[in-house]
Amino acid sequence: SAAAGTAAGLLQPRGARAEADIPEWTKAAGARARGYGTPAAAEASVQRAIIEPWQDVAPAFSLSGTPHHRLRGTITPNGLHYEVHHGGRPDIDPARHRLMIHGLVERPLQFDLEALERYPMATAIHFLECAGNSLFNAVMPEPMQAGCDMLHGLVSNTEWSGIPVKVLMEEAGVQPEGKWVVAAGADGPSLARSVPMEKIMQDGMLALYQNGERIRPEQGYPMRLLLPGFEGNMNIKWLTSLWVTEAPVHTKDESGEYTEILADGSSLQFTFAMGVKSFITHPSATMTMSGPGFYEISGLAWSGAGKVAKVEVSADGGASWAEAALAAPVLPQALTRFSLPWHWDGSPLVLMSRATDETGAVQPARADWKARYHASSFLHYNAIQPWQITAEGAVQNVYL
Amino acid sequence: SAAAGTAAGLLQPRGARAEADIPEWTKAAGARARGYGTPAAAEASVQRAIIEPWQDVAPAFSLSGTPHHRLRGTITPNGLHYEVHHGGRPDIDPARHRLMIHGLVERPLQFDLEALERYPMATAIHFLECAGNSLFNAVMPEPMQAGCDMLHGLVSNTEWSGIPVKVLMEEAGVQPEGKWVVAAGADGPSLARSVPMEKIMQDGMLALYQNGERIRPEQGYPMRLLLPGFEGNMNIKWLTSLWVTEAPVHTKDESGEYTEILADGSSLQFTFAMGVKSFITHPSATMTMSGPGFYEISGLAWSGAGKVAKVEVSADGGASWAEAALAAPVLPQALTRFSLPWHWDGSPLVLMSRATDETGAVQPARADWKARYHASSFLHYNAIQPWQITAEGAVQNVYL
Amino acid sequence: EGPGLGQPLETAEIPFYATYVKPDGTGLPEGSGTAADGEALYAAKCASCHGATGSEGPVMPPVGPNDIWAKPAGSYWPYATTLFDYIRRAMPLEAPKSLSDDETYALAAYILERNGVIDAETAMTAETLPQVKMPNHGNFLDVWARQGAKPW
Amino acid sequence: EGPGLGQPLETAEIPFYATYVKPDGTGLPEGSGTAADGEALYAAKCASCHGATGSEGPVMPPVGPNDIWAKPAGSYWPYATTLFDYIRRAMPLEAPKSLSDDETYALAAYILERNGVIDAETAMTAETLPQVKMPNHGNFLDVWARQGAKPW
Ligand code: HEC
Ligand code: HEC
Ligand SMILES: [Ca+2]
Ligand SMILES: [Ca+2]
Ligand SMILES: [Ca+2]
Ligand SMILES: [Ca+2]
Ligand SMILES: [Ca+2]
Ligand SMILES: [Ca+2]
Ligand SMILES: [Co+2]
Ligand SMILES: [Co+2]
Repeated sequence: SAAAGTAAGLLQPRGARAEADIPEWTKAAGARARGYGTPAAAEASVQRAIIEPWQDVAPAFSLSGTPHHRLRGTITPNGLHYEVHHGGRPDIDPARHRLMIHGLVERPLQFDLEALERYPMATAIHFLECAGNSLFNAVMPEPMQAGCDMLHGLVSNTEWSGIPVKVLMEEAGVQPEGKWVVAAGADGPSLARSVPMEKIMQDGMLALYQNGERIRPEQGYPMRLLLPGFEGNMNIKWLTSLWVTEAPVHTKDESGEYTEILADGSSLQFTFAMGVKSFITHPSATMTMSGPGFYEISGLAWSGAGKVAKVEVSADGGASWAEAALAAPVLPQALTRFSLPWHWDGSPLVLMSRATDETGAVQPARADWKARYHASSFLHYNAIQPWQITAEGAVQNVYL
Repeated sequence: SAAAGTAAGLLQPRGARAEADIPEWTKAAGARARGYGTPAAAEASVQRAIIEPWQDVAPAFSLSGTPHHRLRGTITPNGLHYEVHHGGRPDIDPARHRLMIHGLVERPLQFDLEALERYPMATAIHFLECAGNSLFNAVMPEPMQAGCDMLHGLVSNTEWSGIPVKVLMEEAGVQPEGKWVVAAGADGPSLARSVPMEKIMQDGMLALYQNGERIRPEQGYPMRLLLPGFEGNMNIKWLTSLWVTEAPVHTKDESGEYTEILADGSSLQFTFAMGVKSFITHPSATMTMSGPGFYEISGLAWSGAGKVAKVEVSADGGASWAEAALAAPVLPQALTRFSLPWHWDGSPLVLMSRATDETGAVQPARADWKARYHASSFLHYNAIQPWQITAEGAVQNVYL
Repeated sequence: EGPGLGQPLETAEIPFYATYVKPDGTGLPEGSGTAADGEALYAAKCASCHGATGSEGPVMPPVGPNDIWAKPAGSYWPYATTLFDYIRRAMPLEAPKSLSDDETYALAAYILERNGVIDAETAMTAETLPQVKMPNHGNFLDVWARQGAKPW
Repeated sequence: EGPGLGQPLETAEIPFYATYVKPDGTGLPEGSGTAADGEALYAAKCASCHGATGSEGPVMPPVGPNDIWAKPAGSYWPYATTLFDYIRRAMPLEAPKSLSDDETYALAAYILERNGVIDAETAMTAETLPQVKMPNHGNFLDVWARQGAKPW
């Protein structure tokens, strides 16, 4: 079937071969397959942002935030999932770790990892958000100029697999008076929280795997409690004990650190689920616009109460709003990517996003959020994030 | 509210404090937060299985398989996504990498990464499967005793984010005669495949991110072509050129390596989509049952033609079948986790799974698959995987 | 539904940090300590993080409130029992679970006394600690009881 | 819809491996080579992987078929043009794109001759290579043309 062409037709000078740049990696064999991969060396700056409030005296109390402005999609890779360590990341020998179930149960039990591997497992994609996420916006008098890693990095989203805690509770046999479960970790401070039995039995998971592989040390290796939608602190890492009680026991974190003082001086306790929230990742603070023209506005939205129903975007500081597209599948208690095509004409303006969840809850403006709480309060901050774009194209954090 | 108890009531000896084991990591502060995490040291053996068919003379031709028997859920972590390198993994400078679009287009164009970051992006979870996945079962006269990493590891599942190729093609302006696109990589062999324009415009993605972060070097950093459901080889890694042509150009891979010889000696060419398939990961070959009793049978199913509709499991070598549960959400061209509770009475038997996709296609038995192909053929092998459980509890690969 | 592979857990195998002292004092051990007992201990083991007298910080000063921390453990928390349990399980940060029960009572007493919640002479014990009336007790709204999982 | 940030691509900026020689010979450069020219080259640069005479392997012997490889490039492939393009862009594995056009024609000729597809004297050129009748040509079913994306 080879039609003989004219010499002129066939032999067009392929001058490009000489003139085109052929990079050296296209002229050599590359490296062999490897057992476990790592990111490209050129991406080494894509790291979690580390926050150590008392670095000099208490370095083990340390946090790190997911660099959402460097990421796309909705899944957080395991290496970049946020961390909050109240007493540092313990180095646990999985062969010696055990999960105890005791208290108001018929049969106090303990489980090692080998036994747990035999249990039925469930899988679900869920966000985790620290109750203190976005704290700088909540309390700093002037907006901090930093990236989404510092400003909103204490939320991440992964696929969790593990055993429904219900299965283990039923094996132990919960007594009728057993209405709460005090979960405790095997870290230095033995971090403990009281969790309603209702939540434990509804969708509490003993998570053993994250994004397919065994949970990373900073996420609670070899096991953590997962309570979809509830503040990160309750999702006890390095979980070693589930103690069934008739009432909450008022652990340290539910007595002070994870309570919120309201404007009138009274406090909220047992605030568990995270509210509806969103922020734009592209563009976002610390970025510079590369000139007028087309941009896709893209960001993340979520709610502890269920699915995101709607995300609206404003490019005029809130005067008008347009509905963004949500990337399928929209899952409950999971980060949802929204996007909207946009043309920037080069003039200064303020971009912002406002999420509504399936219960109808809507993100508040910062002023409305602040009005509800004591000036020192910074937990469960879910106000709208405005980004100001200057005429020079700088993207900056602002309060409206 | 503190009711004064009797001394006896309050002061119950907490002997446990003395006698219970308190591991050393519960008595110390742990490590600080870090920029990028890695798996626990105790999980160091969870690695991809490396396959180097010509290790002595051609080590750059190397593959590695995802250890599905060590994983749960459906997302593959980036470090464990399978690799197939025809000429090794190139070390690309992203600042010098470019994507060219040329041939039958109105405006031949080139894009650098900086420009591409401005484009609209889509996000989707998809499997990638090498056409040669499960090759040992296809061609070995006796079933190889190895784990799911070696036997079925050349399939993985991640969340991909990137630019719909359609957007870039429309910018270049495809001429009416432009019916195919020859995609080429920047690796040493400049691996090239002819792709129908129809597929490119339907759901072809220029993938830049994987599980949220920039694509890893072994997955095509800084960019790859993603063609949901199509054999892995066509999803060109290190993509540098999309050349629009009127017809396929019969590249090396579509001339021999990725064609299949049938039983009658004729061959199939341009076999693109992967067929419906499944295998049980728990239990699976190389494992040992830990005694009779309850087990959850769990595994993975997928189809290049769309969603998995049904997975049936047999625990008696195919005499009877029960329908497994599918973990939500069931997504098109994505790994789907199935599971089924099961009681093993300790007697020898054969477990197997059989998937049906939304088009009605069903996994064949091995004998039926073999009957269709030449004895040397091993591509697109999607036969049912039987695992034999011996009376001793050994789980072994068998042919039925 | 499950494989039933849990092993029996004897009471003696349960470490103290797998439980928590309850507001009514259940779980408190024998022992006692006064603020005076606690003062030197606090200076030696706690002051480096929480401040010379407990109100200076930098870390969440347990004595206050002040501009550093609005929720000081010794006056904001609803129950004094939490102080005992938390100090025993978690503090000092670099050597948690190293304190004796007497030392823990003394440190709780010191913090409470510095907050003006108890006087200097009263020893904290399994009987006295649960009876301490915390000033902020009764000033909390239980959001779970009120509206369950609905975010505030 | 998009930002329109693509930069113009000049023909001179397109490297050869961004195209592919077509079955009708479009894209073949000037130059020529015979099987005799290719023999020594093959021995020096290819034999270590593909075998002393091309049928021994271990790597996918281009001469055959045999038990090692049922789809030898020099007789199974539908078009001889693919041999030129693939060798030029990809071989030898450790130094792809190092061969001259004449060398590439000679190696294609050597492989075709060893498969009995051409004779030893005929030089492969931009005119002769596309005219080589490959023995397996016509023995392929185009699955995409027949049923599109439906798996076989
Ligand atoms: C090396 C630093 C360090 C030392 C020493 C230390 N702490 Fe702490 N302490 C911390 C940190 C960090 C926290 C916060 C832990 C958390 O948020 O979970 C904390 C929290 C506390 C709290 C709770 C504060 C609140 O408002 O929630 C109390 C009470 C406390 N410590 C008491 C003590 C006592 C008593 C000692 C001495 C025996 C001590 N600490 C020694 C670092 C230290
Ligand atoms: C260091 C090892 C090595 C050397 C030297 C080498 N090759 Fe290869 N060759 C390979 C490998 C590996 C492949 C398979 C590549 C692939 O599958 O994409 C291959 C594939 C081929 C194929 C395609 C085989 C098929 O059936 O698909 C041809 C033709 C070929 N080589 C020709 C040559 C020629 C001509 C030379 C010398 C100029 C050469 N090779 C030198 C390793 C080598
Ligand atoms: Ca055991
Ligand atoms: Ca709370
Ligand atoms: Ca990952
Ligand atoms: Ca440029
Ligand atoms: Ca194929
Ligand atoms: Ca010549
Ligand atoms: Co938190
Ligand atoms: Co492949």
